[in-house]
Amino acid sequence: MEPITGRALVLAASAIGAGLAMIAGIGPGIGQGYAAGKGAEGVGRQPEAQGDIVRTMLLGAAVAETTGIYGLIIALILLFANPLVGML
Amino acid sequence: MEPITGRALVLAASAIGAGLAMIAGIGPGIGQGYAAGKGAEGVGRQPEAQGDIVRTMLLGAAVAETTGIYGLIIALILLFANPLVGML
Amino acid sequence: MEPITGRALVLAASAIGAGLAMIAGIGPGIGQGYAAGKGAEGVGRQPEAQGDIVRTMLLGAAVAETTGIYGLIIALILLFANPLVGML
Amino acid sequence: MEPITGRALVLAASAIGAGLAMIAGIGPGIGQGYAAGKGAEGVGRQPEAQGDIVRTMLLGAAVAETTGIYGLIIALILLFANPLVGML
Amino acid sequence: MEPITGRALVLAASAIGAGLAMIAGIGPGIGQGYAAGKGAEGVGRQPEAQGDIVRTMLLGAAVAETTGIYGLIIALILLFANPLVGML
Amino acid sequence: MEPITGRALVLAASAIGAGLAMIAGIGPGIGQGYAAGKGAEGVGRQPEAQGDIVRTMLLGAAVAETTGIYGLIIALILLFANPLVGML
Amino acid sequence: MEPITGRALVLAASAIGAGLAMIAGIGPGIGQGYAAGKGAEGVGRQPEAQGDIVRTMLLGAAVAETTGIYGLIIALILLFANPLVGML
Amino acid sequence: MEPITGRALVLAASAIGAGLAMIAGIGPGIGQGYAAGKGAEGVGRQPEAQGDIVRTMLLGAAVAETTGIYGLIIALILLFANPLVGML
Amino acid sequence: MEPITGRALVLAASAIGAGLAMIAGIGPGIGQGYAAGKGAEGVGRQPEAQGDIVRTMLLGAAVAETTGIYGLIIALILLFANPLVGML
Amino acid sequence: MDQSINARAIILAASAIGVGFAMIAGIGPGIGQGYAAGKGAEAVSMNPKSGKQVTMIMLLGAAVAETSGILALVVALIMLYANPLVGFTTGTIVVAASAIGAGLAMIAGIGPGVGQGYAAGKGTETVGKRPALQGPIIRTMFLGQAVAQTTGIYALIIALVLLFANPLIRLL
Ligand code: NA
Ligand code: NA
Ligand code: NA
Ligand code: NA
Ligand code: NA
Ligand code: NA
Ligand code: NA
Ligand code: NA
Ligand code: NA
Ligand code: NA
Repeated sequence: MEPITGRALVLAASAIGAGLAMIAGIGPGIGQGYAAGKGAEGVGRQPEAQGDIVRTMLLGAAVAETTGIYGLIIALILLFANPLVGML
Repeated sequence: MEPITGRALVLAASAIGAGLAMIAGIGPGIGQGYAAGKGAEGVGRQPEAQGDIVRTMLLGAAVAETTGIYGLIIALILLFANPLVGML
Repeated sequence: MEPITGRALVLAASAIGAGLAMIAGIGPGIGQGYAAGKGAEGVGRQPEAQGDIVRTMLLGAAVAETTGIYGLIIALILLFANPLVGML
Repeated sequence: MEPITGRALVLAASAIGAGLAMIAGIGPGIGQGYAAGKGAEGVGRQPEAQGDIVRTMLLGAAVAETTGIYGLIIALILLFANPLVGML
Repeated sequence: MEPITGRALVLAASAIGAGLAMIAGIGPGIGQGYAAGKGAEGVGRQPEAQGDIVRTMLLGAAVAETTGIYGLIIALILLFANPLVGML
Repeated sequence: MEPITGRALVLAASAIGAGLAMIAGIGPGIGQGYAAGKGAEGVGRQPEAQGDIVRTMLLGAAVAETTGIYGLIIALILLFANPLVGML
Repeated sequence: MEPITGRALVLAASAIGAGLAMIAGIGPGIGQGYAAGKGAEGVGRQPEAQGDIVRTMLLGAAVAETTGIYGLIIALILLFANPLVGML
Repeated sequence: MEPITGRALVLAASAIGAGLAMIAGIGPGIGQGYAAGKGAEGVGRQPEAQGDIVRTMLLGAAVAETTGIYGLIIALILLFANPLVGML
Repeated sequence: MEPITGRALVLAASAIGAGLAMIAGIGPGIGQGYAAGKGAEGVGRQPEAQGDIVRTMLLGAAVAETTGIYGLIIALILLFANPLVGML
Repeated sequence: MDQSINARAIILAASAIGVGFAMIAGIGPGIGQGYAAGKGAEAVSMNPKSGKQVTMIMLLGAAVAETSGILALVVALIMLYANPLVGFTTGTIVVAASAIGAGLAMIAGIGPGVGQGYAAGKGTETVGKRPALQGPIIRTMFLGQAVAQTTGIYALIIALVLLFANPLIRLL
């Protein structure tokens, strides 16, 4: 049975780092929800502009998604393509 | 009785990482709730536009859900398909 | 005092992970409360639309609940169907 | 089999540091989502000004992205071009 | 093979400190996004004042960036010009 | 090669303390961004008062910067003029 | 060369405590920035009341600064007049 | 030279506890800043009621200060009149 | 000279627990400050209703204080009437 | 007195930290009830005649928003004065971690506290504007507040499971 190695320590820290990185997702969740609310309000007031409103909402929400994706990418790198264990 | 192995350390850190990843869920919860409130407000003001309002609210809320799902996926990977223990 | 085993370490980390996962519940609590406030406001303004307002509020609040449920599920898995101890 | 070395400790801490740095992404996510909501609202009210509104929204959102990028860069440095292990 | 030295401990803590410092970026992200939303709204309402609105938005956003830059500078110092290892 | 000394422990903790101190920067970032948004809105509405609006915005933002500067100063003291290692 | 002493442990914890205390600065940063935004808005609307508006804004901001100062004082005590090491 | 004693451990934890207690100061900072902004707005609108507005703002801000003071008191107790070391 | 005892460990953890409990004070600080702002605004609007407005503000603020008091009480118990060391 | 660091000491130390975490839930009611207070003051300024009615709605809504703070306090007091975990002599690290996990879980209470307080404020504001509609407004407010409580209850259940019916200790 293996004892705790440096490799194990790095992998354990990577699991925690991956979890921390996901916390970034709080931001897009709040921001896009705000956009959803404003979009719903706008569509109720100007139904004739529904297309423009929804397009702008989705464009803005796509921009707001990026930092959540960054967090996901860092987590996936830590889990599936961990460059740190190669540096040991 | 087994001592603490590297494998145990990685699995323990994965449990904490999974918990941390779920914290992302704060975001969609706040955001979608905002959308719910704006949707309810809009439906009260323009009942004739209820279909459009609710559809836009749900579309925007679906977009706002994604980072919460990312967090859930990372947690499920850590718990059920942990790639880190395979790297030991 | 007994020494710490790998199994104990994983279970201990699971208890902390379960606690962390519940923190996600901050989001739905804030968001749904916002919806509740907007619903109450709407009912006061357009009492004749009360049915539509409350239905939209509850639909939106149900959507906002999901990430809180995700956190609960991860916590329940960690506590009652812990897959990590099986990987030791 | 290697024991825990100083190198391993630095790399483990780098994994956690990378995860922490991503948390900065909460900010742009919220801020850009706010801009998305205001943009959608504005486009609904002044469809003739859609070009100006969307351009201003995107310009402002680009400015709001920077600190999320800073966090990403620090995380990528820690993972792929770690200067700390060279200082050992 | 080197054991864990004081130098390694300081460098490991520097990795975590650098990650923590980046969290400051939440602030400018939210604030500048707010400015972006208000700028987009203003441009939609007073297209003739677009120049003044965008200039004020960018001036204010530049002021709001500073603490994010401070965090970045501290992180870069910890990673690339670490004064603490020289004090050992 | 040096083992972990008390000096190393204090310097390691100083790196983390410096990172924590920078988190204060969230505040000025949000606050000054709010001021930027309100300034941009005001300039759009009352272009003739642009000078007064921008001056008040900058004065208020300068006041809002202070606690971010305090955090920076404490971090710089910990990194470059650490009084704690002198107390060992 | 000195080993880790109780004195070193207290000083290390003081570095972290000083960093934590600075986090209080988030509050005044947000609050005073809000006041700056409201002040700028008010000055744009009632330029003739500029003196009163700015005076009230600065008075209120001074009150909002106090807890940031408290945090700074505690940090400075921990760093420069540490009473804890005297209790060892 | 003293090794790490129980007394040192309690004093070290007190330094961290003091730092944590100061974080309470975020609240009064935000809240009093909001009051400052509303006070400035109110004074601009009703200059004739300036006395009443400022008095109410300051009274409310005094109430909002208390929890920041509680945090300061707990920190000062931990630093200067630590009851825990007496219980050893 | 005493070694680290179980008693010391409990007292050290109590210092950290007391600090954490004070963080609750963020809430009343924000909430009461909001009330202060709304009170000041209201008094400006209806100076003749000043008595009622201030009374409502103070009553509501008293209700909002309770959880800050809970945190303070728990901290004081941990520091001055620690029931945990009695259970050792 | 046993001077060594034993199981009991580790569990009690972890409980002290768990208690601190649990109290952080108090952020929520503080923000929420303060919002309600502000809306109450505003409603009185808009319609001074409705002062009594508005104040009653504010207090009712704020009472609901207190729930998470009380639940956190109760969990903290249980850990301080009736700690069910101190009896365990095996699996010390699991028991200690459970005390911390229980405290962390209670932090979820921030959400319901803020949200229900917001609803209380909006209910207060609306009743001030339309006193005749007090019944439907309050009913909607309470319904929404009940929905907003659920994640706080989930957290309480997890905390109580960790304290009183810990399944992890049985897995040792
Ligand atoms: Na983005
Ligand atoms: Na999303
Ligand atoms: Na959801
Ligand atoms: Na930026
Ligand atoms: Na700044
Ligand atoms: Na300031
Ligand atoms: Na203050
Ligand atoms: Na208070
Ligand atoms: Na309360
Ligand atoms: Na709920």
